[in-house]
Amino acid sequence: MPKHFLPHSALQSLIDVLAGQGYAVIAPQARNGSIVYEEARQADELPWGVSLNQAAGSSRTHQDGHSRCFAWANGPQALKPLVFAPSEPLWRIARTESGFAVEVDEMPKRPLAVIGVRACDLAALAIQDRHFLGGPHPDPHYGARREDMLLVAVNCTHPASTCFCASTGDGPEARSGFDLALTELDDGFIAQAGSPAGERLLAALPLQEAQSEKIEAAAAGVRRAAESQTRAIPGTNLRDALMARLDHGRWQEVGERCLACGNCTMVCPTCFCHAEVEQPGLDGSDSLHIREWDSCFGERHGYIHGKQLRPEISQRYRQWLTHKLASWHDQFGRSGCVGCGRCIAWCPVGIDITEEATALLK
Amino acid sequence: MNSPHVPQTARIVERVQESDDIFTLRLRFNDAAVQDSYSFAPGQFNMVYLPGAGEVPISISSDPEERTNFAHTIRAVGRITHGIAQLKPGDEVGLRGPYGRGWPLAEAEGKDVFIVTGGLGCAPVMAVIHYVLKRRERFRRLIILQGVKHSHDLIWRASYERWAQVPDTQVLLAANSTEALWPWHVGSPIDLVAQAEFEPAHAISMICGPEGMMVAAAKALKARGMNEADIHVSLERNMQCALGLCGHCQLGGHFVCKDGPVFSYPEVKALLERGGL
Amino acid sequence: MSRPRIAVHKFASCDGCQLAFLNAGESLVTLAQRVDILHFAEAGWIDQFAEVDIAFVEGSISTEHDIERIRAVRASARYLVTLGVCATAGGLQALRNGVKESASWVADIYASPQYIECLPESRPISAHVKVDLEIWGCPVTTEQVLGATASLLNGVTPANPGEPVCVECKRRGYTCVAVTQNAPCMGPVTRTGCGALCPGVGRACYGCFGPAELPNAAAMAEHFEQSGLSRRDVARRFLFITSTAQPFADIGQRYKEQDD
Amino acid sequence: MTNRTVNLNVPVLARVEGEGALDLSIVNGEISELGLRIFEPPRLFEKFLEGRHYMEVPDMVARICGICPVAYQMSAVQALESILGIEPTPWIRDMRRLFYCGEWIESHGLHIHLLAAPDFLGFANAIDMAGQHPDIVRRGLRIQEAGNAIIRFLGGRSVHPVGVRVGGFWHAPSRSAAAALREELQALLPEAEALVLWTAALPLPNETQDFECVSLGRAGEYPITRGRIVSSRGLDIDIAEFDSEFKESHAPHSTALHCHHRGQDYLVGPLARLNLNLDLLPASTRKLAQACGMHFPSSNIFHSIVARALEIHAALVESIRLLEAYAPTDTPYLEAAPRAGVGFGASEAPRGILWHRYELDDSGSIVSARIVPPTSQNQARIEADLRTSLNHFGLDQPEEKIRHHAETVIRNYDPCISCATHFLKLSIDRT
Ligand SMILES: Cc1cc2nc3c(=O)[nH]c(=O)nc-3n(C[C@H](O)[C@H](O)[C@H](O)COP(=O)(O)OP(=O)(O)OC[C@H]3O[C@@H](n4cnc5c(N)ncnc54)[C@H](O)[C@@H]3O)c2cc1C
Ligand code: SF4
Ligand code: SF4
Ligand code: SF4
Repeated sequence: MPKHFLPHSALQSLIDVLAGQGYAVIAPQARNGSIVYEEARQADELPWGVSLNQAAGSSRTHQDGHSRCFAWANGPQALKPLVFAPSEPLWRIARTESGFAVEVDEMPKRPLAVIGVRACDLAALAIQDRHFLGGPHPDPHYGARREDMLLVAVNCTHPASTCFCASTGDGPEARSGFDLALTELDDGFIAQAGSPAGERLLAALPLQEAQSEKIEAAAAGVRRAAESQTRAIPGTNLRDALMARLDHGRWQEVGERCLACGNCTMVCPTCFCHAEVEQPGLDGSDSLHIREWDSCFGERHGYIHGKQLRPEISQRYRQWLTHKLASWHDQFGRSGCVGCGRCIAWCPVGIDITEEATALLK
Repeated sequence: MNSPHVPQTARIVERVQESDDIFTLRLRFNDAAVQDSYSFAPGQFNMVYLPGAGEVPISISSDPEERTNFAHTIRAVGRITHGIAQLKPGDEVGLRGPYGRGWPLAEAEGKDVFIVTGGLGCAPVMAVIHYVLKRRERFRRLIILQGVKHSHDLIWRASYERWAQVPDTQVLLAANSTEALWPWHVGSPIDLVAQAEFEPAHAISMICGPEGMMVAAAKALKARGMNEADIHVSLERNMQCALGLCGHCQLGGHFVCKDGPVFSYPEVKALLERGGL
Repeated sequence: MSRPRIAVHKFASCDGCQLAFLNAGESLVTLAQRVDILHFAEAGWIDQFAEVDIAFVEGSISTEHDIERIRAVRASARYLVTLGVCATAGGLQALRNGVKESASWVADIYASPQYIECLPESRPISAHVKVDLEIWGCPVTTEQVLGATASLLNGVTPANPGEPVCVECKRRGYTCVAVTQNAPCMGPVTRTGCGALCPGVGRACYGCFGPAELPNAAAMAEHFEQSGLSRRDVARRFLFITSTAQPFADIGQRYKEQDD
Repeated sequence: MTNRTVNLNVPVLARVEGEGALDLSIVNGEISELGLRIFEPPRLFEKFLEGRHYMEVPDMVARICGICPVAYQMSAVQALESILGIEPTPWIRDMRRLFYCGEWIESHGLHIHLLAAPDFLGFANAIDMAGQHPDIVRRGLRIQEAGNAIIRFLGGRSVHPVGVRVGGFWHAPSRSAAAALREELQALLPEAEALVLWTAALPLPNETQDFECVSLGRAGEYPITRGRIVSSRGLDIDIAEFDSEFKESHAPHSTALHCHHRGQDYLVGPLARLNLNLDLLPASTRKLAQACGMHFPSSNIFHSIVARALEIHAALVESIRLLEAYAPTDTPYLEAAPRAGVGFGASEAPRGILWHRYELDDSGSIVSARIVPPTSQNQARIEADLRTSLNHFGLDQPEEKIRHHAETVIRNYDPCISCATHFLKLSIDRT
């Protein structure tokens, strides 16, 4: 694919062109000390000059005044809430003379274009696509949101200390699943299309020719990003190793530190668990059936009548880790971890999946 | 329109109180086209929806060839099943299904069929019993082993007594504690495996009940010489969607709702025998 | 079927949980159309010990007279629901429990303490009678109370989730104050119900909905200490709105004693 | 007739916030004993505040009263900030006023419709009233909800709001949230006008009495969050001097602390505020006050309900004004290092002056706390009113009517028993 140069000053054109094509444009923004993905109309809403420091259990943004707007790794969420809604109605019922009728709300059609998708999130999206759409009963809600989504990837040049995508093989460079991929330099981006929609987009933008030094500088940035990662998951397939260590003492030990708060599962871009909840109307004439994100650290997950299958925090942590790194291979032919490091940064007590996995293999 | 994601309304045509807390509902979809096209295999289940309360997975207990209606046998245990227990004929529920992989009936043809159930584990195999009895010639011996905690938990007593009269059929019943005049075994149903007359090498077993009991039964059957791969168990896990999406029913890499609930024993043995998963 | 009968009772409290009904707007009118309200003093119905299907109880037990009254309320109610932390765990006023000097407090405030009848401890309803459903929260929300009422009117026990605030915090897309500000957020060990209000306004949860289903209070306390709180401050995090609820009570006491 | 012996026992008074009782003895056609009995167990807040950090105070004192938590928070932060040397920014001051307007609208709306109005129209409760006057009750519930929405805007929830901190607010709401709220309130303004006219047309008893009105004042604005303490008899003091003019005493018949001004009962609350601060009402509210046909200042205590309706209107007008000018800020709160000292806070709770005094040590822990809620200030006034107005009403009236009238009188003050941490029971004993 040919490469082009998109100067920073042309980012607004990208937003405008996308908006002109009928997309709601979602882009990263600095908010409340973090990076969130929200609708943006102006290029200056992006986190220009913002840096991000992440460590286990800690995340801080700084305004460093540099000239880039993607000089950070990732915030707590990116694509997941946009396709797999944190909470949404599945159906509602209305009582009738003879019983009741079930009604399903029409899914609003709102094509999204997301600017700034990281390689790890693309890899996670591919897994979620497979989970929600690849089975015999594809999920209509996920499907409707996913259908008209346009993805502008940004190759990672500033990984956080929590990142380890290089070791899972999912980043820092976006290799597939995007329409357009950008690599940021101090004055703009090297841009490359990944789909016909991306090509059309490029054609509508005020591009410059990409000089070879710039192309090389961009590639070097991504290379450095990979090299600078200090964390790593010990091996790409831990299925057998972990399943052979279900009685390892480390489970107990991590169970004493873990709060069972579920944050790791909420921020994990591949976690897909959800629960269904009924909200009955007061006058008895109607009721709403919703689904919402749920966590294997919660009570509903291992509950069957009269019994909690996983009453201990250590068992819940084990469920999470063995699903993510072991049984995921049975389900999806790969690990459930894409190396984004979110579960490390956003765990209030800084429990580190790479450290736990390493300890378990001992 | 019959979406697997949204319940269809169905009407209760008959309600039978089986015991203090167990009842059977005969149901028919309101939409005739849905009812006509509805078919299931023994061992499959529906999501039964009590409007205003929520859904629960319930096995289909009737004969799959009955086309005008189908049945659920339910024990009232918690919030939703207690609510369903209050329904009367004429009331409506919502239903989605059928879901899951049922019992390996094709594989069972020409073999001794050994059914082991504990408590209300009998519900999901009831369809199998009906199926086998109707096609008696296709199967060899039928052994029905049912254990209950207390003798008054035993439902379908008359049926068991009737089945005991059918040729080549053996009914073994056990209760851990009993009232006076319990003519059958007092103790664990596992004790009765030894009394079963069957040919372990040419048999298939279908087990449904509490996990500990299923593990014990599988061990006893193996001890009698059965091949592990011929032992099948039906598992229970929390289920929210029944479509393999919500993640609650996972056991290792399996989604119990779509890969099961019926598994051959070797598929789940390691996970089942250790618990806490 | 006759209309369900309900009652709302008040014991020692701030009245805030009853407001879940009184602030319900249109739903209050709907409720009144669906049920017979027999006792709800603040709203104008008085028939304290009428037989009812559901009795909602706000407030904690803190006098001998309260004990008699709650027993009578229990005897006349088929289903008893506690509304909020006072009724469920003794409330903020339970901060006097176990404090040696608390007996003299009455004298410090009132000139004629002999007129004040008051037990040494503020206790939850469940310390005296059987409770069928406990709704946590200080205060409970209209959604919780009307949701539970709607379920009961449907003949179904209300679902009463005990998941931690964090899960709801993340569903709502709030930025974690613990991770971004090192704030001593109680969210990981506190049950949801409020909608993660505090992180939603950028502050740490202070635990007003009581302990979550499987709270690791020990690890939470240790984490607070490691992130810079004194032992006394850690104790105060746990001994606050729901100071008698376990395991907050034990952890709080442990840190308090070690501080002294 | 005069020797009639009657025993009336009303264990729980309806439609007051909290529960309480009244003891009334009528001997030979004269009231021999009258006591508003409040025996809700004391919750001892002032004591458990001791030793807590000042940052915990807003969350603790809110829980004294679910109906006016904002008032408790606002008096407390004022007192604490005065110790810490924090001078609120204009943004913070404006938002506090807005926040407080929400509580007035909510509390007054609730009182008018759910508690007081049924008395004047002969209903047992608002739901019965809704049967015949559905639009009136629904309008009331909408107004109440608008108040709650304002509190939620800044506080997250309307009961025990979480948005407040010493130094300001935890966060600044977005511009779009402000715009949406403003629109909602704007739409309600005509309803608030109609409410004033409706209350003014109620068949209110004519009961003129002579009493001292006390409120905050002299802050250049209709008193809500701050001011000096002024009265209709010329009092004009700093809030720090409260103690030298007002004395709390413990009435034997109740757990309440009664408050007197130089040995006399006095009135706080909407009517007192309105009587003393008419010229500070927004122009449109003042016009409405004239148009409704009442004459303020008024010494008919039953005009309180009209005063409440007028204050709802004024608070709506104020809220709309503040929201129109709203812009988010980067500094929704100010911080200061803890230091030792004594501070006072007083604000106008929906029911009247709520006075706080705190002493801090240099680590920021509370050394002592004192709280004087409006209900205990009004309690002596309520008893005095009852004596007079029941006599006017006629002590030979049937018991049922006396009781109803007594309750109407009490409810008219909107006493809040939870604030007074007390309980009210009525027993009439006629020998
Ligand atoms: C494949 C399958 C087939 C089943 N077949 C039958 C049957 O034929 N007859 C019968 O009586 N019961 C059957 N069950 C069990 C039945 O689903 C539970 O008894 C029922 O869900 C309890 O719901 P509750 O609300 O009454 O109980 P509660 O204890 O109040 O449970 C609350 C919620 O937890 C979930 N839950 C609780 N127990 C289970 C469970 N065992 N399995 C899945 N989710 C659960 C449900 O969402 C339930 O609403 C089956 C379960 C499975 C998984
Ligand atoms: S690992 Fe961390 S984020 Fe996950 S549940 Fe445990 S404490 Fe929470
Ligand atoms: S802010 Fe608090 S509640 Fe929210 S995720 Fe962080 S720790 Fe949990
Ligand atoms: S203290 Fe916690 S539980 Fe209470 S409102 Fe705040 S976030 Fe919710």
